[in-house]
Amino acid sequence: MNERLPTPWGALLDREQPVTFTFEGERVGGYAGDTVSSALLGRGTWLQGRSFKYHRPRGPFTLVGDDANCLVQLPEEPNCPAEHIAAVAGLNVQGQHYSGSLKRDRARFMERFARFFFVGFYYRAFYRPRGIWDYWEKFIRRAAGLGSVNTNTAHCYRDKQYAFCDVAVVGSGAAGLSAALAAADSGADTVLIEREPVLGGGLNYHRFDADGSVGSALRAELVERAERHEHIRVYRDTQCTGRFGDNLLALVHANRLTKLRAGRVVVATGSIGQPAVFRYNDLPGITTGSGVQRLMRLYGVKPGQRAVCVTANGNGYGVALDLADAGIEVAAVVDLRKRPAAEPRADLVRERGIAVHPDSGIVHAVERDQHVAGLRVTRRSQAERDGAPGTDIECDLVTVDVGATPAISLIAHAGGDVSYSNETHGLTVRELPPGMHVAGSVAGPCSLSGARAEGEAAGRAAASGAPAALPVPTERDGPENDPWPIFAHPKGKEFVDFDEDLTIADLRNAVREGFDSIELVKRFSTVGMGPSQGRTAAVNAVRITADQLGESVEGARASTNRPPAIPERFGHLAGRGFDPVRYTPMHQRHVDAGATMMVAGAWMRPAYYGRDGQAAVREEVRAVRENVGMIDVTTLGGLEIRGPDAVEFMNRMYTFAYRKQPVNRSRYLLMTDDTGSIVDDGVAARWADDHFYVTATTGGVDSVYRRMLWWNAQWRLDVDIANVTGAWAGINIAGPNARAVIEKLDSDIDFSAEAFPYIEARSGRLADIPVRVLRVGFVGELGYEVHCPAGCAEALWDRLIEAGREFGIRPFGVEAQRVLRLEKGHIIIGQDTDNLTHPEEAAMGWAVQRKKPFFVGFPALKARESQTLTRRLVGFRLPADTDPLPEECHLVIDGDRITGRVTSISYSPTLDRPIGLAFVDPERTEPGTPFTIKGSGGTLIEAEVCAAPFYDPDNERQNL
Amino acid sequence: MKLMHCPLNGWRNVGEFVYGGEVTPTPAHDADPKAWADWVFMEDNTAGVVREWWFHSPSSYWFIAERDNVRDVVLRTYPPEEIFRERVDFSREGARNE
Amino acid sequence: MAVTPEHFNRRSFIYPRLIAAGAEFDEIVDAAVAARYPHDAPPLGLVDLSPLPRTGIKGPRSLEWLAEQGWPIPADNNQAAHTESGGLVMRLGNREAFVLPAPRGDGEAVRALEQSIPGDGAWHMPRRDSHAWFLLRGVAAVECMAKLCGVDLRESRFPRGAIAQTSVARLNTIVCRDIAGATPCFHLLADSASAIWFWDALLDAMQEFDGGPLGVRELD
Amino acid sequence: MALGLLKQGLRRKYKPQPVLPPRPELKSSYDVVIIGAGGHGLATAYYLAKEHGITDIAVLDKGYLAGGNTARNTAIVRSNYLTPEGVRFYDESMKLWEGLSNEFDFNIQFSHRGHLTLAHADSTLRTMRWRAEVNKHMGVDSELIGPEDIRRLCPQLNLSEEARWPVLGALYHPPGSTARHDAVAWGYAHGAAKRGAEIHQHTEVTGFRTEGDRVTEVETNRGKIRCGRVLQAVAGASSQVGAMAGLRLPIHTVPLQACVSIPMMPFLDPIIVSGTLHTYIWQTGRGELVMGGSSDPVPGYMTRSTLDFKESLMAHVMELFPFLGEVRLNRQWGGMTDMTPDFSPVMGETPLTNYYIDAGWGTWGFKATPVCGYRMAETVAKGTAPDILKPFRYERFDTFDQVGERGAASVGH
Repeated sequence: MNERLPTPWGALLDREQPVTFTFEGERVGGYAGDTVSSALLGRGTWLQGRSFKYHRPRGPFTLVGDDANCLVQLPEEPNCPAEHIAAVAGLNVQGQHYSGSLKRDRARFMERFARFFFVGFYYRAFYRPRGIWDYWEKFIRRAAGLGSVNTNTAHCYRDKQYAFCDVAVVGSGAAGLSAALAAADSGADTVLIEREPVLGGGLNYHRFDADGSVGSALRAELVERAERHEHIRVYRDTQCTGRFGDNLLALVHANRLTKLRAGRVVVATGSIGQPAVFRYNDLPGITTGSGVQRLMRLYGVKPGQRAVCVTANGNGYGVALDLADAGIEVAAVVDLRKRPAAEPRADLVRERGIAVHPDSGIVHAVERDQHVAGLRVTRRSQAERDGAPGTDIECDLVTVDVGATPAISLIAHAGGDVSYSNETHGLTVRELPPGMHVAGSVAGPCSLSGARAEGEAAGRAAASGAPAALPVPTERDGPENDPWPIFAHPKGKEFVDFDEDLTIADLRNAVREGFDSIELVKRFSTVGMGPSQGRTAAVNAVRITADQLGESVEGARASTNRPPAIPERFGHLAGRGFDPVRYTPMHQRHVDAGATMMVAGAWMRPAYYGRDGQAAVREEVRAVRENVGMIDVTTLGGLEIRGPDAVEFMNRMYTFAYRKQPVNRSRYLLMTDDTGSIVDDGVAARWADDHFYVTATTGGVDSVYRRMLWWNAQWRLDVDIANVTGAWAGINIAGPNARAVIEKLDSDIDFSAEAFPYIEARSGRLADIPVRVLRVGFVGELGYEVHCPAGCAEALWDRLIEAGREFGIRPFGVEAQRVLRLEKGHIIIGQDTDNLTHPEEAAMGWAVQRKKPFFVGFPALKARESQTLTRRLVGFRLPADTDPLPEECHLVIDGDRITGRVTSISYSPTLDRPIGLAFVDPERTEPGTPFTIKGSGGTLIEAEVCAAPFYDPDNERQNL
Repeated sequence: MKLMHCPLNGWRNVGEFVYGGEVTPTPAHDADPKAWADWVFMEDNTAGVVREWWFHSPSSYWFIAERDNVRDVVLRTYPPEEIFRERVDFSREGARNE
Repeated sequence: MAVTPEHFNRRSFIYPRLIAAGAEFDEIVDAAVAARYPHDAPPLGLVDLSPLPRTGIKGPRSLEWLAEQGWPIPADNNQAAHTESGGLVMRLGNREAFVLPAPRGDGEAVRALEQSIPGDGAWHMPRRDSHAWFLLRGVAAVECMAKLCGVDLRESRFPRGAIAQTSVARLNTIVCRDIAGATPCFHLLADSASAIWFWDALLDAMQEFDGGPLGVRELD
Repeated sequence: MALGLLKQGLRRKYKPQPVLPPRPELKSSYDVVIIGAGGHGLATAYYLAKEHGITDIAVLDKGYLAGGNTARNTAIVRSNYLTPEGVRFYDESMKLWEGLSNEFDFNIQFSHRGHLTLAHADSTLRTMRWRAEVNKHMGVDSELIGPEDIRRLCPQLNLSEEARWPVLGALYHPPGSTARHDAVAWGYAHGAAKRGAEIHQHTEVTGFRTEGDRVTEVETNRGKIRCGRVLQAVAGASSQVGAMAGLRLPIHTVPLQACVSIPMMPFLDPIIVSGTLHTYIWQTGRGELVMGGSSDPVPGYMTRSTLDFKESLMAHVMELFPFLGEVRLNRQWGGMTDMTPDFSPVMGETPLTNYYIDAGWGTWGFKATPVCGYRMAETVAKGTAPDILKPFRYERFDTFDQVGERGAASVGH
């Protein structure tokens, strides 16, 4: 059990506030400020995860969540990076992806069969005999997975917010801070984004110089200024997960997704420490140097008793010094370089008598109790031989500083060009996307002073809108990358990709299988496809692939880096999930009347009143036929067509002719699209020579309106087109007693049959409410469609219900209306037609005026009507005792041939038998002609074509 | 989200807009069906700078945008009047019979 | 006797919500407007002005005609101008204007204007029925709107009298920053049929700022 | 048991069994030049060699092998289309799919998951019954089912009647499957190359030489190739390649995006699709959720990712599965789809007598890969398209004779 290091180690810890949580059922103590990972390491628990394929023990590597070694399970959340979860009291953390316990994972036996799990093994088996895969897959699926989802988790509450700034700086290390300050000093409205709880990045833990004072001094100065600056807004604890079009940055923090629109972006995201690839390089206790520094400086964790620092640059020496300062024995610094450059930190290491092994290679690591127990090092040239002579160094901690890869996600999202450079020996930004600047080690190895200078330059440029410039690698003298920190072992198990348990051999074999580019190697081997998306694997994979191909690695690309830069919760992206609902002004009345509501596009409409649909519909239909009923038709679209060219415009948009339509008269409307297919219908009431009021279908009105505006943007007719759908509510009152009811209300409109006959239209006042009244016959009874201002509609509804009470007026819903109109043989666009139905097919030829020079769809119609008709809509009836009834969209067949389908069908209470509309063979539309419907379960049902309307064929009732 | 520039409302999230297709001259109203078929169905589908119809939904405003659909950059937007200057008239013959 | 919405032919699109929130109503012009609520005025308030008169004029002669009637015409599209009594003339385009009275001001004048719209190039738009009218007022108004709207509404970018025809909580909305008053204040005009949904979405977004419904009487 | 594993595993040294052929030299002439080394192009080469004995084939691709939509699609296979011609065509594809692993001797992981298309409105229910009835009539297993059956097949789905878009029913298509998309292309590449076809990656077509109504030469960045017959199968780039051959196509190119979560223990067996919510989702054998929706609202030749795609998709996914809020999204990507006005492909002959086209695959090209290769091979070999392709002929648009797939809007995945 390690103890925590004393202050000033552990800068983030509040030691006054101990916290306890459980991990794998054991109580774990830590402090406020700890992460789950650091608290566990604080008590010496390195084993925090299991690998995907072999279930090898894994511990933290980068300690910033760039690797996916330590994904843990929370009760409601799988796959949480333990380094990112704050240790809070009562937290219940479990390991994941094991059978048994994290410590004793029975599934580790898989590793012993590693030889059978060669790269792409699943392509080579489980398919013979045919169909056997269905069997094997069950087992493979069982072995899959990592964390588990709790399907009882309730929908979370998370929200979103937009934010705006001139300059956004991502990353608050020396480069980022300098950039933000420079931008803000030149007056730019600046946002500074840091994923950690504190600003400073590497300044918080990195040892830049021998005595380790430079970083903290600089941090104090820069952070204090940034936090006080009037032009800087700071987002701490915030992950910038993506850069999208026109510099929209996705910022994830706490329970919110902030969408930041930035004029310019300065990327100062630094770099990610890379592993050295050697046998058992994945053991817990082997970690990046910066990881260990973070552990000690930020979390006061004593990471081990005896350490070996593997390095290929000066940083490893800095780590060694930090470890020594913290009282940890440093057994050796193992330097991969032949002649390590002179370096103050290295000199001090030697002064302190720490053994340094230059020109070294690594043979393997030693495992004991699922932790690193030692390292065998040897001359670099010897390293790749099994049992190569070498020094075995006992240790329980190995730090790795063999190079870093720039954190280029945001640059890649924006389309920047990144490829391998033999100058920096790593992936390097070659070309910046517009509106984006870089500073610091994201642009390649970089010194502290370099980072500051670049930050200031980038910040100033971003603020002034000057073009972005890429720093020149050679002028930056940063910690060098080792070109080949890879030590193959005859027995393998040198892991390139920790997520996928992929070794050097796996990648080389993928190439030997013919996958001759990194993209193909990735797809075959799955390298870089795991939770860490290759952040700690890509560079070595590129090196190995190029080497196996015998190609130069210069200019080689890793597979495309795509959002998110770090995994994002679904809930953050979903937010409140806005999805507007439209209610008519009478909605409350429908609900009070016990209506069963249905979704109609964006609207809610009463399907019928009550719960028993069949009975309700029957009653509602009877009410309309024998007495009087009332339906809310507010959802109908409404358009005003006004101006000298109103008629001309109507004639161009609709198939009918309107020039001779009298004022105060309404007329049917049919609209076709460019292909001559029916897209909408309705009624046009003409209020004046230059004024039409047009209805459109509930679902169609928006596109009809858009299309009208589009056409007239080209025609330039003198007409104004206005969508007044929401403004006018509608009530259709119908039935023999409709007039009696409506006449009970005061009105300046004469509703008598003589004064206001069928198809006429009037505007005036009803019950002191301005109204437009259309006598239409959709349901085939004496009826008035009353349109009134939405704000007054509920009042009018109330008044009509009142007036109708003595007649027993009854509100009716969409279902009853469908039956009523079917009895009249009226079609519903979208139900009795589909997206390709033209008027002749729908037996609507009568609604097409062919003498007009043009209407939208006319040319197509001419072409289509010149071809033989393949289907035609007819009315049909069935014997009264037909049971079960065919349903809408059951097929009309002629032998094996599909000749059509039922588009509408229902039992007609009025006619006391089933009736419907159907597409049939155009040769067989004579009334009385029998045809066959293929009903439920394939039963064949004989139907008989008959003329529509089925009810009141002479339309006497609607003319009353 | 990308930004689109509306001549009436300025720069807005592209989500406020509806794409309306390439700007192509409509055939004469009495052109033969084949000409109309080509206009309705066939497209240049240019990869590069294209001239397109766009509709700003909150203000119901159609305009024309020149966009590089490879680099995904809006180059220029303007009102349709810049292209459609004249009122379009069809022959009156037949009108009297309506 | 207390004023209730159902006394009037014209009713707010969301009056059941207002009653549920315990609103007390005033009669203004020809409808009941929520005047105050049982609780103290919240720091961020949402006012329902939907029952108040307002109108629109559309067509080639709209602005010209409006000017002839002596109403102020904003210099540019998407700008609003003050009327003497504190109402707003919002210019939505070269052919379209939207006229709002001051909440407790010249409702009758706007009604009169509506009655006199001539047609013939200056057509009437039934804005009182097509659009619900809410007022969002409070220091946090801008930050709250940023949760629902993608337009930068900070005063430096969106000064008083500025108009955005945009999308708020996925709803086409006219946003106008009020001209008078010290506290930030936005007029929100959106589809009346979606008013209930809009009201709820706004209150939901206002929660973190201790927002809530506010009455017209609590405005001044 | 898994013999393949034993054989390889028990060897002292790993013995590669190359899947993809080494890169060949480009010859100056081929009987058949296929432009596009995606699933369709490779499958055509495979069946040309296998079924028609034509092996002097060059398959050209400007990028790496199967790196276009083959690499980016979400691998769903189904045949529950709306029109008889569509159903017949995709059903033949389904039959070929079933045998591919064994034909290739390479496991493409063709996995029977069952396919549920949800209905949230009665109009959708109606359309689904239409699809179901046509399918059944054509012998394809489809059924319209109610909430109770849905609950049985996918208990995790939110079936609350209080939902903003309550689930009223679903079109259930038991044969609905998924496959390892890359593996399909590799299998075809392997089989085609084994029989003599050459695959030339990073070989971009820059133009054609034509004499009269024949294409005589294909010009590439690696030189000119004389050709007997030419097939273009280039998805998002169809219009560009077509234009070089003088063809104007009824196609516009639209980005389509998809995304994938971090692996989780499998909890979702069937493929779930909701047209109304523009959402489809299924879980891979690795445990990842693969999710996508409708095409981008902005057409063009971009494969960039957008935030609004993820935002609305995740909101809708959580409408269906409210408990996924804490699950993490790992990667999103985009492809370019070649959309036609009638949601149906353009296949077969062109005005050029030796130039054939396979385009307009929009968002449903993957599931047609086998039948497309099989029938396009037949077309190229015989010089005329078989009846099963006739409905998809290029000229149909001249007479406004669209295929009825658009008859009822349906999400094309």
